[in-house]
Amino acid sequence: MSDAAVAASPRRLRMTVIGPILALVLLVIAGALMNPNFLGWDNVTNVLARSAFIGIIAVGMTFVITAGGLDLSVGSMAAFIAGLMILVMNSLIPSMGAGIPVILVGMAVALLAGLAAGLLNGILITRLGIEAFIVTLGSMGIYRSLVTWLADGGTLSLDFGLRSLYQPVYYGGIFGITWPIIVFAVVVVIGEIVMRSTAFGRYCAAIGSNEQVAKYSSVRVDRVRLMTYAALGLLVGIATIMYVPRLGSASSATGMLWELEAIAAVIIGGTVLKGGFGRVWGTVIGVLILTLIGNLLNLTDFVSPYLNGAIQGAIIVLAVVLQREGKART
Amino acid sequence: MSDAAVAASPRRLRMTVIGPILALVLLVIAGALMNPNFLGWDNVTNVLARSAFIGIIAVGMTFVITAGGLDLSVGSMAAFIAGLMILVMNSLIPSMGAGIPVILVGMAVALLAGLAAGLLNGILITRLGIEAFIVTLGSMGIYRSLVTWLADGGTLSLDFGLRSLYQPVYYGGIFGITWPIIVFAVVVVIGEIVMRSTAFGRYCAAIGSNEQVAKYSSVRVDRVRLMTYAALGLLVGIATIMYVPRLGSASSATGMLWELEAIAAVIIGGTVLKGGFGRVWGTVIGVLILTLIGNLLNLTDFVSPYLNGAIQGAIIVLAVVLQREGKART
Amino acid sequence: MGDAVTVLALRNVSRSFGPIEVLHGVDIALRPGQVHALIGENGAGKSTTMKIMTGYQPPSSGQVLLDGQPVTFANMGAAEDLGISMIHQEFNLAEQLTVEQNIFLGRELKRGPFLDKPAMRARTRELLDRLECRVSPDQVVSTLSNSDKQMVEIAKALLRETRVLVMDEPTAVLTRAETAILLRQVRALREAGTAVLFTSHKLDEVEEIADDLTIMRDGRVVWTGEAAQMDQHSMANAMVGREMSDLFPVKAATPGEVALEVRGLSVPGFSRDIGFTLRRGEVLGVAGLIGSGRTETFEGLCGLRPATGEVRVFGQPARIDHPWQAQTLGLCYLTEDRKTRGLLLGKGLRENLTLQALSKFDRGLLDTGAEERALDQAITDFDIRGHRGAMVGNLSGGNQQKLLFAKTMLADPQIIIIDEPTRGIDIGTKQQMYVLIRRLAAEGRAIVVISSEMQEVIGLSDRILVMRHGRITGELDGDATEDAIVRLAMGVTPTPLKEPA
Amino acid sequence: QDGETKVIGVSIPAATHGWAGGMNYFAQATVDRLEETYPQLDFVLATASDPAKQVNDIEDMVATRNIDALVVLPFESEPLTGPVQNVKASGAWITVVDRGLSQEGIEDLYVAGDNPGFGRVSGEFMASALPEGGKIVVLRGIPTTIDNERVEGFQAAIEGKNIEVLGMEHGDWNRDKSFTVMQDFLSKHPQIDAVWASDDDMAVGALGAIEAAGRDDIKFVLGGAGMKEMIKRTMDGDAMIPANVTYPPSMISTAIEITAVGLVSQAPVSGDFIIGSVLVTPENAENYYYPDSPF
Ligand SMILES: Nc1ncnc2c1ncn2[C@@H]1O[C@H](COP(=O)(O)OP(=O)(O)OP(=O)(O)O)[C@@H](O)[C@H]1O
Ligand SMILES: Nc1ncnc2c1ncn2[C@@H]1O[C@H](COP(=O)(O)OP(=O)(O)OP(=O)(O)O)[C@@H](O)[C@H]1O
Ligand SMILES: [Mg+2]
Ligand SMILES: [Mg+2]
Repeated sequence: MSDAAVAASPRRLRMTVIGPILALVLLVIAGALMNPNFLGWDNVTNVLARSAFIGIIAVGMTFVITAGGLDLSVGSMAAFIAGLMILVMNSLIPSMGAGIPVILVGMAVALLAGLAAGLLNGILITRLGIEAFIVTLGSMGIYRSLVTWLADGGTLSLDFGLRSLYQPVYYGGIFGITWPIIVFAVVVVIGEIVMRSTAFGRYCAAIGSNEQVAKYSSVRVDRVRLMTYAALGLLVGIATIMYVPRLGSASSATGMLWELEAIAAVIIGGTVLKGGFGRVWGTVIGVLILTLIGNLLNLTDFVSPYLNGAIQGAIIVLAVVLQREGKART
Repeated sequence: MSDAAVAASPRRLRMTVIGPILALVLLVIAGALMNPNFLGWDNVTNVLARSAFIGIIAVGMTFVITAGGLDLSVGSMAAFIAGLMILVMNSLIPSMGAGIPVILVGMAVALLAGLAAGLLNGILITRLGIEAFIVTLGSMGIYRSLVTWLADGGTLSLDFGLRSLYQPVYYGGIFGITWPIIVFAVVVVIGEIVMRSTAFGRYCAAIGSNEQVAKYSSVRVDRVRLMTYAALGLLVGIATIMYVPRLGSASSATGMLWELEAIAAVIIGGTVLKGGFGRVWGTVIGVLILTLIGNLLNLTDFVSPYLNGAIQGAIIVLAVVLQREGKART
Repeated sequence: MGDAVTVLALRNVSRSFGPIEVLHGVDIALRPGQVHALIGENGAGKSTTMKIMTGYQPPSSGQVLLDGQPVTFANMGAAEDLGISMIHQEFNLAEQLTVEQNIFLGRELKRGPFLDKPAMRARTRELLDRLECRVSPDQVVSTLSNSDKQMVEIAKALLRETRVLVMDEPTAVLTRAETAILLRQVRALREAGTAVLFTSHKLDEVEEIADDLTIMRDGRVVWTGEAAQMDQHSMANAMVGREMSDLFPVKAATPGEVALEVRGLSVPGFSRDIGFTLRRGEVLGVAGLIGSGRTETFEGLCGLRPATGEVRVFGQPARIDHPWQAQTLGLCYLTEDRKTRGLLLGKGLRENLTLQALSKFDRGLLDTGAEERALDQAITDFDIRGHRGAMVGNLSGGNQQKLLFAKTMLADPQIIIIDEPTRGIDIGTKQQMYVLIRRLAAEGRAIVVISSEMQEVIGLSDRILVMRHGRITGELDGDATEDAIVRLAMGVTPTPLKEPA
Repeated sequence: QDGETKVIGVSIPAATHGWAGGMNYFAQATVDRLEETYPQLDFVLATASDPAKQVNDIEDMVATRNIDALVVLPFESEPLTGPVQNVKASGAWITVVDRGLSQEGIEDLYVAGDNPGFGRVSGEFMASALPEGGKIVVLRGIPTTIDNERVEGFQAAIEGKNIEVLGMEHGDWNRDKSFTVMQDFLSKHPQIDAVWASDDDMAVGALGAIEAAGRDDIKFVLGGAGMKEMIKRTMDGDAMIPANVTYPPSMISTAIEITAVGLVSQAPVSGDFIIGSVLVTPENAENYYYPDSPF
């Protein structure tokens, strides 16, 4: 309660809101000073586009965490869906030809598989009442294995003809803004609206804050919780639809550690890990901070690349210190 | 409160206690049926000895999680300590000769480094009030980078002469029981006693179940919490002391994903991820289950090794389903 | 009380938790447009009865009758859909959500798929205004004081516009003025034909508002009938099953050395420039309205929140930044908020009892035998009733309060600050507590009692401090009148409980 | 033989990147094939995600499967040396693949690629393809000894050849990471003449980034390890992929096969088999193109 109590005081409220934004702004300024190309159109769109995968997933993760859950399986789920999608599309070419319809089927497969995988996690968690950590740790192993197995240990590659047809989904766009960025933006806007302005968003926070209270208020706790996992699964599907056209392949290395990145983004953004409070816009800032750190490290070469991870780690902690600054005093 | 009410019912209590043990017994029976050597002395000591690293760490993790914390940095902390230890020992050989004293210094370095690393995590978490997830995610990156940097991207190797002197710490023992097993057993027994029968254990559970209540009850919340991280760091140091003679080297791949395994073991053992209740003996069972799964998969070759991860994941979930069986009915 | 006009009733209801039966064949009937009071000792089964009537717990045997027909509630929302709602004894609010979000939880107003926030906010504002509660709809609940939380709970129930409203000790955390506001709302509901069931340990309120009355003891109904047939004294006797003597013990203070000296204590945001002196053997009452900052002031004094000022304990200047430092000096604060600050609801009695004084049982390893003996002692001393092996969350509210008291006393403090000592405690036990507090003073301890019950402050204290807006507005001696206190606390004449007709 | 079944343990790193995936595939395929051919042989195949797990696998093979021979591709040399030595002490035949142990004389058979050679051949090609010199960027693998040896070999080969290395970053033998790193290299450096991707997975990522950026200053990308798609492009004369440097994942097949033969026939098969890294050019690409392999 002390956290929450502090959270309400105006000063602290300001820091939790301004904190992540400030961290992001500082990173951008640092980047602009270190390299003139940093704020160039190309670099900006690159960074935004590559944020899109984790970003789309992290929006879903925001809901899961707000409702007091967790999902460790998203990275390997993405790999599995990508693998499945490629397999299905490749296998349809003989019968349907390498055209748009095949791609549409592939997309449908991705969405369905994502939804199914999310539902499966959700059902195990809500029906069997097992800790989300364990369920999704289990499914993380399962999906990772399945994709390795589908790829026979190697890499699943999309048929070359299909790939050039599909590529515009990653590289193309409208008004110079590429599709991943557009989709990411749409997901974020919808996510923010759902979190703020729908009953579902409120129920998530209520469940994460106090499940018992939610139950007493006739909130259908299990259903809401299930829906957070299903939505996350669906978003993983959407992220995968954007991911596959980029390099046209999937392997057991695909989506490695995405779960950690997504969770980190959510928490850097100010969502509370134990649930009860979440904000989608914060998550977006979190994702951008994480992506920017990598980008900055590549654009400069102050330090041994071996130490990149150390700098990354330090900046993540600092970014969060910024928003907690109020608390250190008490 | 209804959850809690269920928790108190004798039936449910029984399953949470028997559940993990049952899962372990089933695994052992499966193993014995599949391979007659499974219960052989060699295999049993192998399995126990290799459980020791994760096991020693997981005992510390049990306290951290019980007190409502989390530590993602243990794996890379172990790698870093191992690297540091090797560097120090190698550099002392010219002046001290390749003898026992050097090894003792190395051990002291490991313990001190572990304690310091744990304290650092703990101080950041308690003083700055940052989510443990973020702090330890940061330090995880930092230690992983540092060891890569120490090893110049390669592997740090212990001087060969020293290695043969040091090896008995892993391979030797008394009465045919090797040191790692002995140390693990001692750590477990102490851990169980501390958790059950000392003020410290009680305080951990109190803080994890309601920090506010603990504070109002004059518990020195920050100090207890800090001590859980420090103890975990120290235990990582101890685990590393056992680990270095086994492999004689450290690299950026050392201790990869140990954090996940340790946390999984703790939770499989019945400790609650959100804190407030922990049991050390459960953690031991969790560690043994995890190690045995790997061992079992090597005993047979029913399935493609690509699918090992899937089976592992499924068994983890099943092991937890066993203990939650009571809940599914309500 | 003819059956024909009964809305909601229990017929021969029993309820067991595990092997223990806590309700034995309870009958109770609510009539529309009538206020029914349910009273009884702590642990008598009032809350359990209410939960069964509102579908939060199923009966083990017997029937719930709605309009004369047996009903079973499929889930927790079911009763609400049938027009029955309940305010729980323990706060039932999601702490991280705002006031408005809590009030509308589960029944949000929508415009299309979206929430109609302006409408909800306006409605919340309106409800809070009706309750004369000044919190903002957008305030996060965790920042509210207990009484404001209670007002939010009440607002939440009022929103439901139900046929039957069940309130479990709604006034326990309210001051007199707020209680008056609440009772006004209850009267309005009665006019509108709502059946109201409520419990309280404040028998004056019961006498004031109840039309019907049911008294329970040990899980049985021992008396039921028209409230007018009983006065406070006979209610108390029926509840405790014996003749009640004077509620307050005689004040026999022989003030000793100065125990606590406070000068210029300020708790940023809550209180300023607090100063007083407290001697051994003395009971110092602290009165004030809700929001006068009493809790925060003394929390600040005990290192529970940031504070500045000069504090001397037994003559020695003391620096108290953490509660454990206060305890080392023999200074303990007993919280008013037993659920979120006082007790570990998911743990057993023993763990809770010894948490604050654990070092007493620490002989390297904890001496559980000694802990059990301490529990035995506490159960006798404080008359804690309930299953010994139960989780504290399953104890009745009053018994939780007694356990909290026992827990603090185990640390053997010399200076004890007790915030709302008898909140939710039945009249019989209250009497025991008063005796106990007096005895502690007689033993030479120094005691501060913060209370929103004027009679308690007056009946118990040797001296009374009155606070208003975070400042001490006056000091009175022990036989001050209620009127004098209220005058200092709000600068106006006291609010009568009775509505001017 | 006397009809007794002999057991061969095969311990390899898990398929965490393309090359390792190919190696896994070849190992599995070879095991399947040999089990058919030699009914008296039994195989245990274990894949490890880190050195410690690999040591566990090897211990298990000894303790529970009584292996007669061990084929091991060490995750790292140092940590595996002791454990493999213990296996040797139990009397089993030892075949070490690709990464030599840190102590001489443990293995009976050594089958390996040549990492410094891989770097050298790459460097020599780079120097010859940029006779005027030029600016290049380098994508490195996961920080390991292998990667260090390759990079050192490469640097030695371009020494004094007027080739400026603008930047080196770790692409971790991973397509996605390399894509990102290459994008950032492109933002940072307005003029890049060539890329040494040092691995075909990383080359795929780098090519994706270059293509997306529409940059035409980069003359070529040199990968390595001989992924079939890349060999195919070299074979077809793709100017962006003028060459490749072999580091065949199929070396594991060779190792398993020779070990099996040795165990079944008692033929003298011990010794060192170093499979040199060869420069693949459009002229000879056909010889290195295996369309059925997954890699
Ligand atoms: N979930 C539960 N599990 C076990 N025992 C319970 C549970 N809930 C209530 N009890 C027991 O039932 C008895 C009646 O409790 P109840 O809460 O109804 O008392 P009450 O009359 O409301 O008392 P108070 O005035 O203190 O609030 C108590 O002994 C309590 O310990
Ligand atoms: N930051 C704040 N902004 C506005 N109001 C506040 C703030 N902090 C506290 N309050 C109000 O100040 C009051 C402080 O209550 P406090 O608990 O100190 O009163 P009290 O005199 O102890 O009364 P009681 O214990 O009976 O609730 C509460 O009504 C609370 O709503
Ligand atoms: Mg009650
Ligand atoms: Mg108060």
